[in-house]
Amino acid sequence: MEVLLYALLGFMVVGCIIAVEIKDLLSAVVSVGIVGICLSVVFLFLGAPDIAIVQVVVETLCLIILLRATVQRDDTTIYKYIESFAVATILIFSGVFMVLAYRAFKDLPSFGHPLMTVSQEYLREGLAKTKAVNFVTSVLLDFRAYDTLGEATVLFVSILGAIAVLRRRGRR
Amino acid sequence: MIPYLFATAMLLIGLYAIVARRNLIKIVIGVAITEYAVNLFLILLGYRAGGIPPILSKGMDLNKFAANSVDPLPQALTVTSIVIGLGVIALLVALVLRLYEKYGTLDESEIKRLKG
Amino acid sequence: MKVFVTYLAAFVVWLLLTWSLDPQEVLAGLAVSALATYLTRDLLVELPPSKPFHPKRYLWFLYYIPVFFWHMLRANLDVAYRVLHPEVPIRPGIVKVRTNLKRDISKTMLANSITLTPGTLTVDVVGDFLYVHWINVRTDDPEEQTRIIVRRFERILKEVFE
Amino acid sequence: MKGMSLIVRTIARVVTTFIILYSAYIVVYGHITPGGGFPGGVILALGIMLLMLAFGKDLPLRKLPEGRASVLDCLGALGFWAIALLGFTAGYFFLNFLGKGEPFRLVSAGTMPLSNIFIGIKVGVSLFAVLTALSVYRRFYPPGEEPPEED
Repeated sequence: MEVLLYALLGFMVVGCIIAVEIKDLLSAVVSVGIVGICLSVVFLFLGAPDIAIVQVVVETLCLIILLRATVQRDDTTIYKYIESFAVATILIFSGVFMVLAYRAFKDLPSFGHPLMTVSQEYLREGLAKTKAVNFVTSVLLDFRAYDTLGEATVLFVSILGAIAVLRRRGRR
Repeated sequence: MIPYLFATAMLLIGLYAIVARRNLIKIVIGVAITEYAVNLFLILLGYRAGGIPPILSKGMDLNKFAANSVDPLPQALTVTSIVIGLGVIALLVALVLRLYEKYGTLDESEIKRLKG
Repeated sequence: MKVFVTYLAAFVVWLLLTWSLDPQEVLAGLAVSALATYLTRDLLVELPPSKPFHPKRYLWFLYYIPVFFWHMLRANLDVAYRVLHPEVPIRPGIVKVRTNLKRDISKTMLANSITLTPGTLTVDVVGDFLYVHWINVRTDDPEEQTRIIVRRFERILKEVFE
Repeated sequence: MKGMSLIVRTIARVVTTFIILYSAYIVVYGHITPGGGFPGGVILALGIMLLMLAFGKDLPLRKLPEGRASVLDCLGALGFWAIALLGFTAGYFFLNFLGKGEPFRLVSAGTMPLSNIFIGIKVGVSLFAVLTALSVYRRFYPPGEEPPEED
């Protein structure tokens, strides 16, 4: 179980590296799709079927949108000179970030033993208070519905922005 | 601890793509990878060893369920975050298509050069 | 009529999904199936022109299933033989065969049957002609090709769908 | 986009009804089984996307014109707001004011199924809108060349 999880996570990291490094854009998009579907399997392993469903359908749509932008256009960027400044910056940042993250993870609850002070409350009293069996939905739409409203608004605005950007130079 | 480091590695790969790549589609891919890493990290934080999904099945004892279930709170917030990620990707792709129509290239440095 | 049949099929699928006969859920299923059928009402596949519910059609369909599996098994063994043979005796090519079927759904079923049989793969359907990729083109005569690829399924599908 | 071959079209005709049915199932049963408004809405958008890929962009736009799509989108958002505001009738914002019913039944958990339905409509229709925007408004022309005048 643990080994399988680690294998999937390692596979995802490899997929990410391929997606970033490969020159053919179509292959890069396909690699991102593979990473997303692996992510949905990982969610199933971690006891989150709700999120697995959302991830798998969103990944499909995301792939269609990315393919729409990619079809018949290749990565014509010439890697003649490497942008040494950007690469050096990101490498130094990665090193510092990794060290700090390692130190920070020591203070987090270790993997598999979450800190559930708030969630215990929801789990114990959620059924009596809301009568909903799916606790993810009861958190999403009852206890934390205000957050959901805000995030629905964010979705609305981002879609509106996309349509506004794509509209051809206003009305004729 | 080790799964957290995997998520961090994915985050850094996404950041690397955003900063160091010149192709706009590659930058969109970097944003997508960063989103995956953050969602994965949130779910990993809520995992309980040998836990069951936070959905009650018929005839299950509530106390036993509460002692065994994984954390529903980060899951509920991640559901919306994934869908918002889709909206953000759609917005970015719209911008990329617009830029391609205007400049005829997807290369960031070309676009900088052509801007004047 | 076709709307009603689709509605019934959607309702059966709903019952299979929920797997309960609670009156609330059955009522919701009736409403949801009506909605789904209404939204796709101009897309539905036409029923056969004459006697759509004649039991003969269903008996022919039941007969079609073992025939199809028999052909699939034979083609599987054939392709496996060709792959494992040291000389790989294949002669790939695309052939154009003619079908007598008229309706869209029966052409689709025929094309899918040909694709699901290993060794042959339908590339496109244009009018009455099917373009089939064949791993081992046995003969150059179009009549003979049509006989080998199409006739074995076409005869039964004609009874089922037309 | 011209659409695809006869095989894809016929299968799309058969399957679309059941995709819409499945998305409705995911939405309506959000409080009992895994699912909810967000994935259900995305599945609905994917069903319409299938039609768009198989038949070209005109058919989905004829079924759901842009004006009606924006009306439905706003209807979903307003419905969710209305549920939030109706909570004031009994106490505070987002109070689950309806009767709770008993668990494991379809009509239970108060306002949750209603919220799920509104979120599903909103997500599905707005993703449909952005997909049509991506496919309709853009045709690619070489730089410097003006697009031909048309509708």
